[in-house]
Amino acid sequence: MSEHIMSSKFYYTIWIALLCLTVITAAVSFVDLGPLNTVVALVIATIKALLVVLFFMHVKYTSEKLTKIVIVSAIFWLFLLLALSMADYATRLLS
Amino acid sequence: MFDNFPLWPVRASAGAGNIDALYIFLVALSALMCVAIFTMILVFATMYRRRRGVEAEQIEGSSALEITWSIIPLGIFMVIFLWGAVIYFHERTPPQGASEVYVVGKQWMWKLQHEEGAREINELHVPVGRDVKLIMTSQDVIHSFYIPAFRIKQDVLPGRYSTAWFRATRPGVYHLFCSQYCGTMHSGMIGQVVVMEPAQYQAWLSGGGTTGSLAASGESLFQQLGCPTCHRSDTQGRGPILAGIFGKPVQLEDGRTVIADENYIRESILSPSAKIVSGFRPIMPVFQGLLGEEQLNALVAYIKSLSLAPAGAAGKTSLTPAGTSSQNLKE
Amino acid sequence: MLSDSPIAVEQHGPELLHHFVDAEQQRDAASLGMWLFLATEVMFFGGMFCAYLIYRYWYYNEFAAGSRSLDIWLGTINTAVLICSSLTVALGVRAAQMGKRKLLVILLLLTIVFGFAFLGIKGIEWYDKYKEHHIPGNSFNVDDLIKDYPQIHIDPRHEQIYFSLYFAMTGLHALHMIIGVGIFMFLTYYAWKGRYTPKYYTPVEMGGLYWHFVDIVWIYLFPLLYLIDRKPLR
Amino acid sequence: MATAAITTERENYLNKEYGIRSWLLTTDHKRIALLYLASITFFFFIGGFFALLIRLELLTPAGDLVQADTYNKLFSMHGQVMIFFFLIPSIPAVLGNFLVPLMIGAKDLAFPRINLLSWYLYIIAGTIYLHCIVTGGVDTGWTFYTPFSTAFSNTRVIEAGISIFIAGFSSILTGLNFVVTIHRMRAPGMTWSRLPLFIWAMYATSIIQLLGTPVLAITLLLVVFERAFNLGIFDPTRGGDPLLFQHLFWFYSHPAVYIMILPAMAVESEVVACFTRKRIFGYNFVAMSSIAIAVFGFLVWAHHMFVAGISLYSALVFSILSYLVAVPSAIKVFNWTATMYKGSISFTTPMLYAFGFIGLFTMGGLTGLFLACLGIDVHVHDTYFVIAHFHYIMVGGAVMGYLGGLHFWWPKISGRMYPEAWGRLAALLVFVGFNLTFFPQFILGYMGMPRRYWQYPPEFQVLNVLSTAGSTILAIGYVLPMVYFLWSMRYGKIASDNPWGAAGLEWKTTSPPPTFNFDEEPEVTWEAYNYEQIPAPAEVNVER
Repeated sequence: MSEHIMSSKFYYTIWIALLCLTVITAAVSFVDLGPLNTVVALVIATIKALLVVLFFMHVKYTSEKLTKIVIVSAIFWLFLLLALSMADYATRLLS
Repeated sequence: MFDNFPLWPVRASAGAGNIDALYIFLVALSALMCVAIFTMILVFATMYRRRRGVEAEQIEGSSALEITWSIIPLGIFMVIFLWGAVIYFHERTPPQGASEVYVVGKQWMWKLQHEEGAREINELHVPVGRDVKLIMTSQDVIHSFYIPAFRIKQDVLPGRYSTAWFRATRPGVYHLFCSQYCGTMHSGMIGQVVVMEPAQYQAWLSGGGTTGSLAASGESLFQQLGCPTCHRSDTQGRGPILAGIFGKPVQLEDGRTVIADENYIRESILSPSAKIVSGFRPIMPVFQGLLGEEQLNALVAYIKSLSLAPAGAAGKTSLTPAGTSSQNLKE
Repeated sequence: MLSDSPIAVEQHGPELLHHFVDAEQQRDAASLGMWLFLATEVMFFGGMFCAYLIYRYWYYNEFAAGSRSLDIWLGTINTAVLICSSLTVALGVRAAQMGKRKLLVILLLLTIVFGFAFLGIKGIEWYDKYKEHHIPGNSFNVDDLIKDYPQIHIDPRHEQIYFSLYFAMTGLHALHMIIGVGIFMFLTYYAWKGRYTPKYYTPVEMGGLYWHFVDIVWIYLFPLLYLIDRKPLR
Repeated sequence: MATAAITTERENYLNKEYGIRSWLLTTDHKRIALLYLASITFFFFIGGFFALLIRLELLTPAGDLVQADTYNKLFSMHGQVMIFFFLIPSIPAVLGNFLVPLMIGAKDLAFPRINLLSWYLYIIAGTIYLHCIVTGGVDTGWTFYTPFSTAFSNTRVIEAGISIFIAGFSSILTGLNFVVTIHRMRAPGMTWSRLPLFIWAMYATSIIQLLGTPVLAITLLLVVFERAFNLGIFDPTRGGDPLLFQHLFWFYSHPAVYIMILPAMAVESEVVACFTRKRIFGYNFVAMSSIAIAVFGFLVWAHHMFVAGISLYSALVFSILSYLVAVPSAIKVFNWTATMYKGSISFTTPMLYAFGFIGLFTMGGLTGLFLACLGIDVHVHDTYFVIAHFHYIMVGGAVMGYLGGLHFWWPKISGRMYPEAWGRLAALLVFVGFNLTFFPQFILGYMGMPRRYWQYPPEFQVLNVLSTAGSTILAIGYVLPMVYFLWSMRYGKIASDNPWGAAGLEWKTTSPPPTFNFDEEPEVTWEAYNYEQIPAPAEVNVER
């Protein structure tokens, strides 16, 4: 997949970014942002996950489209599970 | 036709006819489809059976045909969906002012209590022509309350209420089944529904030595548990005023608004902290584990009765047929 | 358990297996297989995320209180430990690509050390929960939480659901870590024997994908379990 | 096993090596297919035995043959054995395993050792399940509904749960292997539009196995945790939602129905093409409908829960989505029927099964419309109507497809022909027996007889007697093929490489194929189902 080899400096940069994001997400949780707390936590987690997937797992540099399709489908199916279950739970109080 | 070989279930409720009509429509449609497809297969199989020297004719397919036989079925399906949805909506929406029967399922029997106070086990007596709303819960596993003659079925869940309703139209004795597998004697969890003429029903009702209405026993329980200390009828109480809340929207502490239905009242007794009413402190004790399902039903019935008569006249017996009591509800 | 299988196929035959046309086909097959396996893993954890979502929506107070009772320091340190291990894995794959055998072995060993560190810290956290009687079951007791957070109204029954999910999710994640450590021990052994070359390092790459995936699961578990509500109580 | 039976001189996968070890340690996809064939047949007869006992108990209204809890175990284990140990692996693990590499011109599946591992996982799961059966069984129904399974049943739920968990992994690995193989191992010239429809359907099946099965795995694991470690995720006394289990369970178990029926559709496309000697009408639509079924199949699960207490609004959503999945199924039936138009049809055993399949699947599919319809479902849910519906799909569809496929490829698998006359007789018996068993159950269901009843009101008896009578005919219909298949391995007529004159790469190699499938790597230069280029075989023509 990853035909060209990345410099180790590049990996260290990603690593520092991940550590910083970890500290930020832990620190932000002590600040009262109302419902935004959850949003911020999930956004940071998603950024971190993206960093890992794209750079550590080399998805950014792969020429193989199929890998990306597999990832997107997995996320889409997870979304189906969560969304369609919540379709029941979120509307129960209405009926 | 034959007594021991019936082919069609008795029709004994107001809603059953609609369901039968849709069912007959679907049977006819299916039969038509089957006949069409099977005839085609039979005709092709005979006309084009293998013969020496006759080759098959290669046909690629036809997009026009494919689209036709996708769109037309989809259209028919949408008709079926809408028809079924309308019936379902009707089945899931109990009419205002229906008289209420509380049902508790347990392994392996049905315990029922009328709002007038009469208790029954594995039997339900109802008069012809009255809307009856079933408020059901289970003490253990999931059961399902099923009366084929009325074409109604509803799973009965532990930990919450589910509801169903019917209006019986034909006197007689009908099956009551548990249709959700619930353990060893699942098939023994059956009973009967006795539909009577209103006069007979009144006689039956007064024949049983009941101890007053369900709401009345709820009221005495309410006193016993000391609820009135906080839930007073004036605004000085530490708990919300209960009179008139049933069926009304309630503003919660966290900003949400919920309708105070049976499940809300139930949850607020068992686990008061789950939904705190705006302006109150979460100080009410938890009653989970302290109340049996039937006691809980009585309390719920009592609190609901407070919304029927503003003066808090507990023990109101509602024997009036459907329609008249709905005016009370509207206040 | 099964996750190591795409690797296992090739551990026994570093050369081209008979049924593949060429090395590239073999490598592409392994890579696709691993990604598909990770997709199934997403759904495996997805079932628990679904339960989590629903109960958090229902019992927010109890989830918030349970979250406060976890040690945020240990949680953050553990997240950092896993991120470090992901770095060593990424560098390890790079070392394999460049054919640096010694560096590869060292990085793989470091990953294993980080793996054990994570599991150790997790063990300490669980032991604390055991001492506090926060493990669901007959001796479950959250009177301490009710006392500590008088502002939050806690129903002990619902608190048990939070802790049930906490143990199920972190437990299955830890199981994946243990499997990962096992895989990396294999990889280290073969790396030390010099089996992986710049031409053939698919097992290292596949093991790395698995390890990164387990890392990502934790990246989500950390905010979802530890950071639900930490803002100052009113 | 067929080790000793083959006398052809040419070396093939059967006579290359002999002895137990050569079978148990094989990585040859064809041998693994035979291992699966033997093991699922074993479980099929166990499940069938339970079914017969169930039918015998229901001969009379009173519960008189077995005790109530025995009866509950019988239907629970009948369901679990048939679904997890027979239907899910049936066509994919036997015919799929055998045919996927052959049809795309590969030497083997992409991961032969994982393929063997999945068989071993299946065997481990099966052994645990057998242990569960002999030490007391399980009485939760195949659905494991909580809180009955977690807090009330006192049978061996943990064991059954773990066993099915492991079987699930076996199924996942098979699916994974197929997807990778189909993507990566196709012979030169075998483009996606030249793939046999069997491969398309198998690909769709594998997608479901990959994305659905893990959800069942985690759900059962949580049930096991709840029983073993007292976790409380589904426990209503701790505020857990009893419906959450059902959501997670049906997220897998509805698509699982398509794991069982899509492969049968796969077989049908091949058989119908061969015995009408035609390209399948609307190849693209049939191929895409498989994928559409796999995707839409995931959107409809809560139609199993219309009366379970889900919200009114989500019931509406799931009902309308359920109709979407009916469209691609209908497309397939129409296309098979259209394929027969101006064909050259011969009535061999596989084709008889195909006719049976189309008929029974049509009826099963149409009654599915009843169940997706909200108003009707309230009445017929959890009654014998549901039982009849899914047996029309699962037995009338999937098992007919499996048996048809087994007859169709038997010459390729064993190198021998099965006795055609007996084959036709068995197909007829299965069809008649099946309809007699299950058609009365539609009427019973609308009458209101609930499922899983050990005793029932006497007015249901006549229909139940009909059903039991049918089940004995069905049983004979199933035993017959087993007998003559075994017989044919030694005494059957030697099969030529392509006895049906069928298109497809698998018929271009020898019968049985050599270990690496093709003597030289095939290169595909023709479209799928090029029947105009293949002469019809003489013997199929004249045989009467």
